[in-house]
Amino acid sequence: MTFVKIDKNAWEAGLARLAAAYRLFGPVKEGHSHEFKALDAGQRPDMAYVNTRRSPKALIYPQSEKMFDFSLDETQADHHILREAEKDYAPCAVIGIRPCDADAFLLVRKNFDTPEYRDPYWVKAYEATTFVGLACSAPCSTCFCTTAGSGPFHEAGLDLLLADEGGTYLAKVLTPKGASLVEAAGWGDATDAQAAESRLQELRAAAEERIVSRVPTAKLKDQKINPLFEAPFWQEVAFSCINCGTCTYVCPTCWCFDIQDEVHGKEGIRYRNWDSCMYPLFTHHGSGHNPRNQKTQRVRQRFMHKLKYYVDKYGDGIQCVGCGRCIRLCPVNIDIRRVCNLMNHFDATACAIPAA
Amino acid sequence: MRNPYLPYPVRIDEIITETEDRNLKTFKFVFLDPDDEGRFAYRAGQFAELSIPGKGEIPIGIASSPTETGFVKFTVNKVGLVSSFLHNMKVGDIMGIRGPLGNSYPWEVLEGKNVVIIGGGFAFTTLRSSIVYMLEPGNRPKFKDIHVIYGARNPGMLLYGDELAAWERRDDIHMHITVDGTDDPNWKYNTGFVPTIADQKAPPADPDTYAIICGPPIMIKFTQPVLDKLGYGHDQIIMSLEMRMKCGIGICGRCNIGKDFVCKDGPVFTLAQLNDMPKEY
Amino acid sequence: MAHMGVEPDRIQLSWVSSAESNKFVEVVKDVTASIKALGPNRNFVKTVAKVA
Amino acid sequence: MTGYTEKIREIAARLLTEKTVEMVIGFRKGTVPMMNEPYFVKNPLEAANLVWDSNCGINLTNYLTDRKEKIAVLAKGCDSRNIVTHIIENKVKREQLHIIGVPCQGMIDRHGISDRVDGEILKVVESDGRVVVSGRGFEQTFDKADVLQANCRLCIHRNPVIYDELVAEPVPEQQDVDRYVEERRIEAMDVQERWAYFDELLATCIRCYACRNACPLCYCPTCFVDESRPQWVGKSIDPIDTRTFHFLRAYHCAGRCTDCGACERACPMGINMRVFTRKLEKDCFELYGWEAGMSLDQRPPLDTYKLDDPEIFIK
Repeated sequence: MTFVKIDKNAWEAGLARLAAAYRLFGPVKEGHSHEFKALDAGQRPDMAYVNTRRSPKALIYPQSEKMFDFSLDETQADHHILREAEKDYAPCAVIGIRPCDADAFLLVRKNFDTPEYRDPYWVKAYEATTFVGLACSAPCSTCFCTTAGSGPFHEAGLDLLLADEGGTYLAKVLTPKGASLVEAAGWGDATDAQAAESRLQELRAAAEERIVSRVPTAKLKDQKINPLFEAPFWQEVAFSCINCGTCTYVCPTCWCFDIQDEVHGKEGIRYRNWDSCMYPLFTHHGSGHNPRNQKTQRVRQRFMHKLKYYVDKYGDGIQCVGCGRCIRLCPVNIDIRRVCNLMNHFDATACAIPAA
Repeated sequence: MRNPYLPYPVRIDEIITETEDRNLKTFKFVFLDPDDEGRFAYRAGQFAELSIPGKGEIPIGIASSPTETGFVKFTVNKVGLVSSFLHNMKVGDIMGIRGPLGNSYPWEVLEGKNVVIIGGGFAFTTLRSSIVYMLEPGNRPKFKDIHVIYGARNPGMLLYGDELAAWERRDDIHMHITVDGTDDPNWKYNTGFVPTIADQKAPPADPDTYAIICGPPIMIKFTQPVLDKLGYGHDQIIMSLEMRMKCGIGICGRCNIGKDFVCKDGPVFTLAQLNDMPKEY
Repeated sequence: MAHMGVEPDRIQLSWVSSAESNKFVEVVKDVTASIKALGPNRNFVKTVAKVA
Repeated sequence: MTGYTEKIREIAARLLTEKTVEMVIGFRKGTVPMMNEPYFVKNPLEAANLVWDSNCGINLTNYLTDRKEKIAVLAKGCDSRNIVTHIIENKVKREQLHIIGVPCQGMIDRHGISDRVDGEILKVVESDGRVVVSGRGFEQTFDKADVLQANCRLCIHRNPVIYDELVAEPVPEQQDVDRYVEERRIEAMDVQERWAYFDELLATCIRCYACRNACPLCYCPTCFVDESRPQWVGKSIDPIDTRTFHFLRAYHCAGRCTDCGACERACPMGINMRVFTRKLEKDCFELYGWEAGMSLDQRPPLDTYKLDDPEIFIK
């Protein structure tokens, strides 16, 4: 593993060089908060940000994305036959992504890139992208990444990790993709790896110290699905929910989508949109039957998916990286940390209502 | 890897109105590119997305059998936007099919066994596929006794009438056709709900006997106790489920029951499996 | 509609009885004339969904 | 509003103990600053979890729709007007409700106040019309009047209009409020400027429908945006579709909206979609002298006809 020290004067020049080889994305201040945006020529990512309001998932997986186009004009030879939408999968680089958000892509990958089927849109966009992470030294009070399998200096999912040291960035090259990017940027000051690693660990320990939120997850995998599904706390958890899609849309690991056709004149497209398990329509059968007709069922689905079904299906940790966005943005203050706590400590035998 | 969302283009070759209420039609499709038929190799019990550009897609069980070649068949109930549009399409129209999707009935397990097929209403489509598959001369010796209990509201609502009659005439399959009620004096088969007929006609439980159930929820609800009474083990009861679907390949996230996706891990589950899953379907 | 930037003349409301055929003709003429004067609506038109 | 919490707990415990109601709907302390969570209590012992402060902005009327129990509900001025609307629209029965009126002095704009400090707010203390916010390395004091939600600043009905008992004496209503400054500013724009104004307003909308779902008026079983036969609106984040959603939703609130601010408060993107509903509110007031939800005895202007109804918009 190699380390590079990037002087902040060289940083700017490097970004300018990168712009020739990559389409660059980064955090940009928009109104009172930050969002990941394509950087225009000369525009620089605002590395002083804390975290973006929305997760960067849309960079790989846009909220609305064209899949196919088609013509219904019968004079066309290929009428009523879907054509692959033209896409640009030229190399991209996301500058300044937080480790938790980068880690989220690895979780989502388990869904989009499977042995049986590969989602070509997601996989191609992901593979075309290099992730330059910015280690997090001032986490929010709602961040609980360290107990959600990630962390402020977490490396998985990143190609390059930057730690801000005032006048310089200490950069750890994590993958060949990261190495290519460093080369393209011309950031060449290699530094003593051992010293750099111990410095990084120091910074990491300090940052982790500042994470005050924790979620207990250890017992989740041993819980049985059915008793947890029927646990008595769901009604209370779901009471305040208004079934909007905020939590799912701001979440870096929520991946569900809907497919729609739209026709104007004789030309049409098939595209997909983020969808949300909070919406009744999500599971509404054509017959009118709806297995998740009640809001309590939908709220349960979201938390069971993230904190239990995913854990069981992939033998992995929770489907959450602890970024805290859903906690900060939920209009009614439903807090995943609280729900995770309830689920983790649920004792089916203790809660069983004795027969009258 | 092929884009799993891209349907194979097909032409509608034939449309058969199956039921007297005209709400069920069978569509026979021919692949525009004959090589796609090979790519669409399927097993009885699988489904596909019928894809109509400009309208969308609907997941429908494959009604033809892998042993029938040159076409694929789907029987579609008119319920929503896409199925209603499809019902108004004509022979010769171009659309797409995407699949095959899902698991299938567990044919490796069923070989060498007695198979009891219990179906109701329009959910008989993949069961038809299974029957045709098993009756194929090359396949028939692989199975022991085959029983079919199939019911509909009245004689006019039974699917595949000609084939039912032909199967009735054979001696290598035990047919128990029933209707909920009829005023037809010439009705020569059973009258009564499927669970009742199953109680009377289904063979007793045996380690070598498997039941495949497909039908409306109310039929399933009342048939299951009958099979319990007859002593069928829950891993010998096989069911096919329905869910709202979009992608059909386990990615879009809506059709889960617990950790399993009906589209990819199902739609076929044994009752033993379903017992371990949340009751959310 | 006018408040959010659709030209006020594009949306008109008239009360015409089934007995007032002449008024109906007048209204239709007036409306078509005023819409023609405005020209095509460039804002509230979607030719293809703007998606990624 | 100090002292409200104790009184509310006392009332809730009494109502539950005496079995006057089956449940009490109020708020419990939130897990993050400036957020309390809508909460129901069925056991009198749990009444101690109820709280009240300037972070109870969510309109609790939303939680009454189509419920069948006998319910006690906390209601600010705006909430009470929405309860009236709910009763008029047959979404809940007056006999079902025990309304605990809460004279209101305005709710804190949690997004707004966060924008005015440098750093994450970890603690908020409120006393005597002042709000002290603090976080790592900073502490800042605001006049509460300066950090109110936009709708609260313009509110002229802080006291509940319908109630079975009050938590405290009525508060003085705000006087000489010019309610429609922004609407007049938009009205003065030309057509293109208005179009651009609303384009910019909605540019960040992610169509999560938090505004719709937080709104007590939006209780339709199937919203028009979710209809598929016919499909009225495209489902993507195309700007025309997004705008269609917002302005059509606003129309559905015409003559019903109490400017409770639930939509704006709920929006994760900080969009002030109240400019749509407020224009309709202004028109209803100017044309019909109507303010929504003020009385159980008055039918809304859009379902009544009067000989002297203005006709200036009919050609």
